[in-house]
Amino acid sequence: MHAPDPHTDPMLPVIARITRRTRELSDVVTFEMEVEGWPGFEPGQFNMLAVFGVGEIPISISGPVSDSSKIIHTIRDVGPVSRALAALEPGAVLGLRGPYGAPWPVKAARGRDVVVVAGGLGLAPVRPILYELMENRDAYGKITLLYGARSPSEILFREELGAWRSRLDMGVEVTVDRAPEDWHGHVGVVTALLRAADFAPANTTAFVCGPEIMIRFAANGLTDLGVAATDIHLSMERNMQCGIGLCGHCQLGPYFLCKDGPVFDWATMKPLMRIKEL
Amino acid sequence: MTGRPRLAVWKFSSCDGCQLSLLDCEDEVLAVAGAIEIAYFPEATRREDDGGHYDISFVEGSVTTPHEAEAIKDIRARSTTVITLGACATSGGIQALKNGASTKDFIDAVYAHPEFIDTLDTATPISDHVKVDFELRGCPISKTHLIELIAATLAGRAPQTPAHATCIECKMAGHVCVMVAEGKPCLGPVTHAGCGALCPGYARGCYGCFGPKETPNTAALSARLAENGADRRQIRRLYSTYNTNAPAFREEAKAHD
Amino acid sequence: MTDTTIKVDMLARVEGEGAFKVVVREGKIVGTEFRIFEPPRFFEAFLRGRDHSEAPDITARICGICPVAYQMSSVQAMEMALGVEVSQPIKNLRRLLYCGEWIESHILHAAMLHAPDFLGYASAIDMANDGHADAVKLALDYKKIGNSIVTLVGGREIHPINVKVGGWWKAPKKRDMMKLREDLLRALDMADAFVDFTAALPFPDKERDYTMVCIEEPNGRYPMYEGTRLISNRGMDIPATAFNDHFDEHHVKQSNALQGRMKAGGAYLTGPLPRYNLAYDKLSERAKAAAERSGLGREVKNPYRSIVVRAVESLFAVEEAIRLIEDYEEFDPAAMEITPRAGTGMGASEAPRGMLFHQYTLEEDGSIAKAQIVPPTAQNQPSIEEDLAELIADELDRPHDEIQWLCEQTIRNYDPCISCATHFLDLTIDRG
Amino acid sequence: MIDAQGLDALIAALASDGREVFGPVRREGAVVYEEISSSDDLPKGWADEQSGGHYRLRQEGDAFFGATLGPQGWKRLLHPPKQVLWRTEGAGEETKIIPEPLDTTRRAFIGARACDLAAIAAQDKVLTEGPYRDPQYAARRANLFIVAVNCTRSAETCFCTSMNTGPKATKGYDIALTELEGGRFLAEAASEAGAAQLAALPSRPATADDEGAAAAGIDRARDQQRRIDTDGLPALLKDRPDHPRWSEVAQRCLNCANCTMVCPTCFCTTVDEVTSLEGPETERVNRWASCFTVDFSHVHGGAVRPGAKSRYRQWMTHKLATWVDQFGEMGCVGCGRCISWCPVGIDITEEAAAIRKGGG
Ligand SMILES: Cc1cc2nc3c(=O)[nH]c(=O)nc-3n(C[C@H](O)[C@H](O)[C@H](O)COP(=O)(O)OP(=O)(O)OC[C@H]3O[C@@H](n4cnc5c(N)ncnc54)[C@H](O)[C@@H]3O)c2cc1C
Ligand code: SF4
Ligand code: SF4
Ligand code: SF4
Repeated sequence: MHAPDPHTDPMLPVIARITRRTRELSDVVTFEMEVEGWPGFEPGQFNMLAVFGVGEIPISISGPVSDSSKIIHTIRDVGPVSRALAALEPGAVLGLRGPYGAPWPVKAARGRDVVVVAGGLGLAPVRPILYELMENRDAYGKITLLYGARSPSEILFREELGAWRSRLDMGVEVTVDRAPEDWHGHVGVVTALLRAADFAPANTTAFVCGPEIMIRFAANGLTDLGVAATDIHLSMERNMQCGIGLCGHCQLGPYFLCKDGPVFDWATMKPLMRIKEL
Repeated sequence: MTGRPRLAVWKFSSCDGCQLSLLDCEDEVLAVAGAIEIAYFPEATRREDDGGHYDISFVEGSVTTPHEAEAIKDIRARSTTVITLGACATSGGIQALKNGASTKDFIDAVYAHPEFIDTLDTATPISDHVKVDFELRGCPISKTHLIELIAATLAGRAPQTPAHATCIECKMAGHVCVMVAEGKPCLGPVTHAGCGALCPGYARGCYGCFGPKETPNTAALSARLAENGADRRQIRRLYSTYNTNAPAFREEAKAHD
Repeated sequence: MTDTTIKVDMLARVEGEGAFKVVVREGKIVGTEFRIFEPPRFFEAFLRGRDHSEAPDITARICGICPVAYQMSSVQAMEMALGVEVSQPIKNLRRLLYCGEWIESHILHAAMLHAPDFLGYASAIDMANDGHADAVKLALDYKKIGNSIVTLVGGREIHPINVKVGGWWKAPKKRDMMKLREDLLRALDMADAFVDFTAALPFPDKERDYTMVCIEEPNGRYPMYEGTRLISNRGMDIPATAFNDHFDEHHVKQSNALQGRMKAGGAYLTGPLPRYNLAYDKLSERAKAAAERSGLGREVKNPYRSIVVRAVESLFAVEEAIRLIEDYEEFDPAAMEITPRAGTGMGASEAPRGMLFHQYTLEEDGSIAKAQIVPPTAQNQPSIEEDLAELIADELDRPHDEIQWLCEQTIRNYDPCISCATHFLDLTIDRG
Repeated sequence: MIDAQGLDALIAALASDGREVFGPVRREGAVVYEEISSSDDLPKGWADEQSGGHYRLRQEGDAFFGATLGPQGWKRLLHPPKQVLWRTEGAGEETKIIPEPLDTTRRAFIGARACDLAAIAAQDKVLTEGPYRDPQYAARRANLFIVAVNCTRSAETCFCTSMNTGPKATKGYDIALTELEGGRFLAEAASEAGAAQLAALPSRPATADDEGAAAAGIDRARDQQRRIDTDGLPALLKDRPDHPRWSEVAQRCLNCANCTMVCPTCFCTTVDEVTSLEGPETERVNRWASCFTVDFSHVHGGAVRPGAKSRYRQWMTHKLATWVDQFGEMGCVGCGRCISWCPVGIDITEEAAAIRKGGG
């Protein structure tokens, strides 16, 4: 784990070099980078990535924890910085700070059933969980991945999803909000898939990542099925300027999402997410 | 945009001050000319509009004549990015004071042969006529903003022209609040930042030349101005200057008719 | 080319929008038309009902090139109407602000807008890219120093915020003024070099016998800020308050600007040439030396040499600014007390491009009942049309684009400020 | 006990120790903290008059430190409105990151009040005591010498007593002065550096009378203050996010952010990218931010707190409630600046009381 060195400047990035870039969707790319002295990370953590001359933004790490030779990020182009990031080609350099944030408590779920619910680009931050689950398959109980995308053309990591789906040791269901004629899968919100999923609620740990509205529905659905609120973990997003609790932007109630989160359990978030514009 | 982007500078009804700001960037103007192709800028060059496409069009001034209302459509059609410069282009400018008044009375007041004058009844912002990609505030715009806008556009980042109150710049500059410490009326709390809080730095209240900020609470400010002794007419005048046609200011002036 | 129209629909390198047309029939110019299509902006109308205190900021918006001139004429008019005599330190600081605008505006015009005419470039940027980079950089640095006066004293270059009826909002710090003085001392050599740059330009050898008008200051100084009298080279010498008895504004069809004429008949010229010819003695020794070095002589009737006069006036303004700064002491309060009252007052000052006259009538509560603003370019319009007729007449066998270029250059002699004039420019030569 | 000469000797000693010495100075009708060179720069004979949205200086008495708090605390010196974080040189794959040299200027503050000390301590916690720290702030703090002044007069807007932060300085200073009549000061050292400085000054021992006068002055200041009832306040504020008072205050609030700018504990910042037209060099610059702006909570798709109500609620709840969760104490030190310098005089103590009262 990355131990902060009080003698160095936490706002100072190191240079990272892009080694590979894959286009996932029309507006989403995944790239791999190298960084000297990378300390490794835990699932759910994020980096602050800086495109020089454009800006710096938080981006979750979407690769496997076990391979610390490369750092993988999946980025959707939504605004100036993410656009500039998504446009970087292999060989390009950028600034990196991290990893930061409280991780998904994956290892704590060993011996239990695991449900992963992801919506849209939310699949990227939970992918490290899935790698851990599969690398240590025997350590976990039943594993379910429920994924919702807006439309079939917006399904992220399509090939990987297919591979996971063909495994016999995990349940993978994919649904879309809107479907063309040739779609034969589920249509509708991802939470609708919860009921049919196979897990033992009392012994289940859930990981939820996606738009806030989806998080709310999924968490409520899971509690309705009997999963304890403290066993439901979710990842939150707020504006972040520093990623380390100094800038103040990411506060939600008493929490700094960057350093206290971004991963929280539902017992903690539910009362806060109920308050409008908190 | 490959190569140097082509820039055009267009003028509508205005005082020329905002486009002059570009020539007032003495330290940067040659660098600007190096980084972008100044293809059309009649105030600075004899080169004529070649009728072609421009990557960036800077538009100064408001629409006050039928001819202008037509011209802006053509400019939009020939520009990738339309950026308005200053209060005239962004809210109508000082000449929008004629909105609501009788144009005929105005013409009669100034010209001996009113029949020679061709003008619309209103002075309106560019965005009333065509889609605008970015608006730079101020009467006049700030040079720093202009250079920031050009640098940001070239770098592909968002320009830092925050929409918050002038008060933030005022406090950052270390000025003492003229409203609190001297009781002077100041529009800083409802005015878009950008000038660096010039007026309070010169011991006067902000007169709102950058127009309304995000979520301006003009009613609450007016109530305070009244408590400090401003009468209705003064309050109306305060809001009725260079951004008189910006909705938040217009409504607040109207509430003090 | 006996019948033709030389016409420019959008005159470049001037402030504002204008056009011109020269109509030639049987090899003779039969008509010139200098058109201002800059849309009308009705300042005089919407000043009615505003408070007297608002005039300097509102009228500044008539023109982004010479806002200081508007502020200087309006504050003086208001102070006269309100019966307030401002203190000498207040006046000195105003003259200093004006020096800043003269330098900034003169150099902008001379180097960036007018010099390319003489050297055959479309713009100063082309000039800079084609071997004249040093001259352009010099001009930019020099202009910047002018702007820094306006910025310190006025708060910002365009539409300064520190000018107030009765004085100032805040007197600048002596410490900051002394820093500015360092810049100005550096500017002296730039100023001389700039005079020499303009003097070396090729000038058409043409003269006209203009009626020249400028203000006269009560303190015997070179005309700039405080016009108490108006004088001409034809012997006119009247109190400025009598402006309307001697001058008239006409509305002509081709223009959204009113045209100024002498009531006694005829066009007149205002601006650098009149000031230089009528107040040569009041220039500083260094400015006179520079004028002499550049072969200007005691009298200048060649309008194309106005560019040199601008350079000389700018040098003068640098020296004047240094003098004013050296004499400067901080003062507090920064403005005189004002008590609203009914009254009429006028202010005449010299904008870089010529005389600017303001007159206001105030109601008892200090609000404006009537406003009259006569900007320099409006006054010069008839003269511009006459120049086009007279100065081009013997050039009509030249190729069309050369004539057109010369016409434009001729108009730019005036540093015409069209935004001001609308309350101006497009060339058409109509040869039938 | 020291007198004005002693004070001048202290200022001179601190300056000759290589420090920039800052103290209260009268400028533009208020007291601001600027560099001083002697006690002549201090606002001797001036006192302040403060209430909601109102501040005036008037001539009164002959005390050097008669005027209490000015608009901005010491924050602008320790946590400045703008600072460069780092820059880059070179372009593309050759880009190099250049750290900004640490600000190791040695400074001395003269005239920090007890609430100011508490505010500095609060920012110390936020900026230096978490897992990550702001090295520039830490460097400035490490090189700081503080001469506190105990308040013997409070502004009507002060409520440090309620917040347990004053009016007497108890920690976080090197020397504390209590001004007595006739330009005399009871001086106490609380650090080795402070003791060393004091020992070198022309002084005489304090008498019981002096000490009694100092204590009486501090008591007087305590009595002149307003109060805020902090009992159970954090839980109460967090429990009432829908209290009608929030909407009511939003009607009056200009969301101009003055309160956050003047608040000595508010620490939020935004980071900007600065590029030029001339070359590829870039700069990361950090500037004061405020939760009263829409941009503050911007995420792709819109702001989290678009409404003025939620922005005011965020600020006040943070100051008086969630700060306790985060840092074990309230984020308000009771200086009252946000009350005086709010252009419309919104009063945090009054708002807190209104929410406590319930209703709706
Ligand atoms: C912990 C965390 C992990 C994230 N992981 C990913 C990821 O793996 N992939 C991905 O594509 N996106 C991720 N995001 C969202 C991503 O940070 C935003 O899309 C990005 O900041 C948008 O910046 P922009 O300049 O492109 O767009 P704009 O919307 O113009 O944003 C302007 C500025 O606002 C701030 N901002 C805007 N949106 C957000 C946001 N959602 N979160 C934080 N700050 C924001 C940033 O400072 C940004 O520079 C994550 C966000 C957080 C907080
Ligand atoms: S002077 Fe005006 S801009 Fe400055 S803080 Fe006060 S109200 Fe705001
Ligand atoms: S303080 Fe207000 S009026 Fe003054 S320059 Fe700034 S925005 Fe304009
Ligand atoms: S919240 Fe107000 S009273 Fe409390 S420390 Fe901040 S400015 Fe002072």
